Amino acid sequence: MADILFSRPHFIAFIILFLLGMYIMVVCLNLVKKLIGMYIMQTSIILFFITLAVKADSTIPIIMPSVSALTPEAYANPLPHVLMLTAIVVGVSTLGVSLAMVLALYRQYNTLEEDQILGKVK
Amino acid sequence: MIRPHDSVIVHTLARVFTPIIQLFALYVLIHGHDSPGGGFQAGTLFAASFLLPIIAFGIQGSLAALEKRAIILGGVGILLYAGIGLLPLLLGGEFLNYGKLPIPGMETAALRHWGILGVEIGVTITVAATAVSIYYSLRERGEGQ
Amino acid sequence: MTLFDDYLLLFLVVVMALGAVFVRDLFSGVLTLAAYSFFLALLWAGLGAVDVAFTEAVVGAGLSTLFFLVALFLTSHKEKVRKQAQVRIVTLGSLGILGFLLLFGSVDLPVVGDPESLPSKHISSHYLKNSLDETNTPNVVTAVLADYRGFDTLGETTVIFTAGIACWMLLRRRDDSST
Amino acid sequence: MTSSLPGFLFAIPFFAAIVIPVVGFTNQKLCRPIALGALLFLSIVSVIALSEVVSHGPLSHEFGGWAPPIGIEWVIDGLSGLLMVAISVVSFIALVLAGPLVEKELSGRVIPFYSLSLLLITALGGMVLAGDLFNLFVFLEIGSLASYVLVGVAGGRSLLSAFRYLILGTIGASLYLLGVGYFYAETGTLNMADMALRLPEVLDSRAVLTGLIFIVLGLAIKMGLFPLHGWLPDAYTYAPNSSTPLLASVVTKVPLYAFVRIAFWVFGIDAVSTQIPILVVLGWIGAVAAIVGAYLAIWQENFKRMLAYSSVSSMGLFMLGFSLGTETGFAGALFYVLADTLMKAALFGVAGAAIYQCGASTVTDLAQLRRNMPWVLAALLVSALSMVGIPPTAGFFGKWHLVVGALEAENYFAVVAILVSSMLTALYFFRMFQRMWVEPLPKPEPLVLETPLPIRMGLGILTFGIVALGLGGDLVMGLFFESVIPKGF
Repeated sequence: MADILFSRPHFIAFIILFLLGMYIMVVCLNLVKKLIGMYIMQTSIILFFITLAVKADSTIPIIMPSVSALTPEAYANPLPHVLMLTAIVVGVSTLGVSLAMVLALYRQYNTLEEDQILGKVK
Repeated sequence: MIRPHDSVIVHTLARVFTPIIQLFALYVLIHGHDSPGGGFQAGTLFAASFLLPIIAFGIQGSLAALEKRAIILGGVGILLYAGIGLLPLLLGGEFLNYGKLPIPGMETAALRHWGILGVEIGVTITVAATAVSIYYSLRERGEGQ
Repeated sequence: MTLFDDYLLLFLVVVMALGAVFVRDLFSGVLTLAAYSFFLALLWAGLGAVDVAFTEAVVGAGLSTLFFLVALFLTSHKEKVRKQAQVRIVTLGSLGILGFLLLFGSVDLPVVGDPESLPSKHISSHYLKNSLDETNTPNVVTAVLADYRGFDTLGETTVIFTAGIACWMLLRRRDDSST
Repeated sequence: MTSSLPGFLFAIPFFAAIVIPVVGFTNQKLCRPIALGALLFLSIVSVIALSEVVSHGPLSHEFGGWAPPIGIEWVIDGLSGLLMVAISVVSFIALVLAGPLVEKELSGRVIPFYSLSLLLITALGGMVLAGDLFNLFVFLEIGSLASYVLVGVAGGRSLLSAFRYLILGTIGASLYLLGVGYFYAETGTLNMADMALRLPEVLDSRAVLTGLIFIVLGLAIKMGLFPLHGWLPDAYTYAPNSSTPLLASVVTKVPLYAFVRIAFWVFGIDAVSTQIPILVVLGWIGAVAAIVGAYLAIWQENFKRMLAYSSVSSMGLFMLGFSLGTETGFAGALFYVLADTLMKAALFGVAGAAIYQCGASTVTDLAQLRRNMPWVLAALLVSALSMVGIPPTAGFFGKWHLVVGALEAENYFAVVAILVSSMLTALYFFRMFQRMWVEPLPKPEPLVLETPLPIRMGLGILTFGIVALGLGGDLVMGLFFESVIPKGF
């Protein structure tokens, strides 16, 4: 198992980033820090998908009309790219909404720490 | 608290860069068919070209008028996209089937080509307007504090 | 793109992520996050995903960072220093199980870069073979994005619009324009 | 024409949602008519679609004119048609009911409220009809963003619970997306029907197992299944009363539907009950959730919080029913989903009306209802009896079939779990009634008027629906066995 993993550096990086992001999201009490964790977690999933699209010795998926005999093996898989474009945009939208919530919370409680907000609520 | 910056360098650069960014955004939009890029990237670049003067000079003049209309513009962009999609549906085809757009004298592939450009324009408008609108929302009321 | 470049970029990406998380000052954290995004964009350009790289550079490193910075400008950028963050065993345990699952499932995944793997062959080869004829669009990513899976993109545009409305609802003054 | 019905089911609420902010700026009064009109129209079209499906079989709409594995398709079959009808009708009533509450609670934010509600309904419809796993994710995100904000818009405590909902919900969505990635890596497709053909070959792959676990975990967070329900009680308690009827009735049911669709259609009953026995695990979790949720509800003083825990308990019952592995169990769970949609809309509507009219938020305060609000009281009574499972209400019929299904499966533990959770439910509702009638009214009595007409109408229709669904239960069950339940039990 170990040698399979070491032949996949992307996957190890993905696992590290994913778990790191999720850990920060759950454990950190600072709201903005949580969002930094969220960003890292979302981008790690993009890393996972993009490595699915890689083909050895391939080029970018733009086909010039001059190409006569087209071999799909020569181009990277475009589908995961498309899916991840969507995921990036979804990520930034979620980020925008969550920052709006953070700002609204800050206006009311004047702090970014979750435990202090909880203390002020009660 | 966000205040307009009073440095001459910042002001000049903002003035110079705004049209360049817009030109580049237009290029990215139109060349989305042949090169990397497309609606989302172009929309974000357009948003950047609006946000740069807003950050450098503050919200005043024509930019203030944009403030509340931005989200409407976002709706207009998405209506353009969905309208292009709805037209074939009403004509008995499928939603978003650009091949059935009612433009005479064009073969399906060409219709799809232009359909893609149309929806990319819609995406650009929505992304640019919504990004500006989110920026306005985020800094709203913060200035009064 | 050699494997060495990949290793280097992946290492930098992980370091930047760790830096963004463990820096105390939130401004530094957000700026490190922007650097993280740029390295990701480089990584993706290297892996052949130029469109994703472009989007990551403008949306991830640009727009997200801008939103973060605006939010920090209007709030505070100091994270409260705690002696020891309270970490519960349950959290660590479930993260450990999750990590184990990821490793466990990865063994059967297709090898990276294998042109014969199923995701590379089944439907994606149809896009690569036919998009130029069917849509007159050389950039296959654009063709798939706006035509073959155009409905996803409409949904995605709607996500942004939803976010715009959502921020408006949460933050704007209540007097909107009730003209 | 009929094959374009799914396209219209998308277009109607979607265009209304976009048009509302555009038009609303010139005339704010137009928002509500546009929203209600669109939803009424949507309900009619979805009923037509359901009858079309029942008589002529499933409909598929290929977006962009591309055949399924290449493009995206939306499929209406018995189950999705039925859910679509439930979503559109209940959300129409929920918005009718919300009218006066919105005016009071969210004045000045009427435009975004209606726009977001319609975007939420569009997204729920999209999740129900999508025949493509990634398309489902996109709509999951639209719906989630809309519901986070509908929870958090009241400010204060609700914002914090919305933020936590957002954090957990994003983890759930990311896990779902990751699971889709694993499936894609193993099958090379995203279309559900295509994947169902290709999955049997790779069913013993560990990547598929992992992907399935991630998808189930992600959806379980979204539906508030017991150990992962952390966001739900706070979100439902503090959300503004205008949006809780909509949120509580349909939003958690749709991820549940997505799970059912993936487990029973993409994988197939055989695969999830024997080869990857995930249904067994979920059955146990469901049983525990049903009992623990009801137990926690007993101790709640706040009425909305009590209902929120009762939602946790109901979710356990659904999960238990779907995982029984018998036709009757599946049908009973589905029937109970429909009944619960109506009951939760009615109960949260009552909670909203009580707070709107006399500020009664705790169980004890509800005593004020018995003074001047007979309509609201009647709605509360009927839906509470239905929650407990007293005939002839819909709740009784659903629970009855759940028990019969469990007996058929010879799963006596499940029978005990259903009965215990029903008894606990009876305990907290009867305790509530006892409080309501025993507690003396505050004196001098505050002047309390009957609620505005839209609230009464909405509650009336919901109450009527609960009783009618119970009385016509056999008809609905016949429909289930004919064209809704998956083949192969």
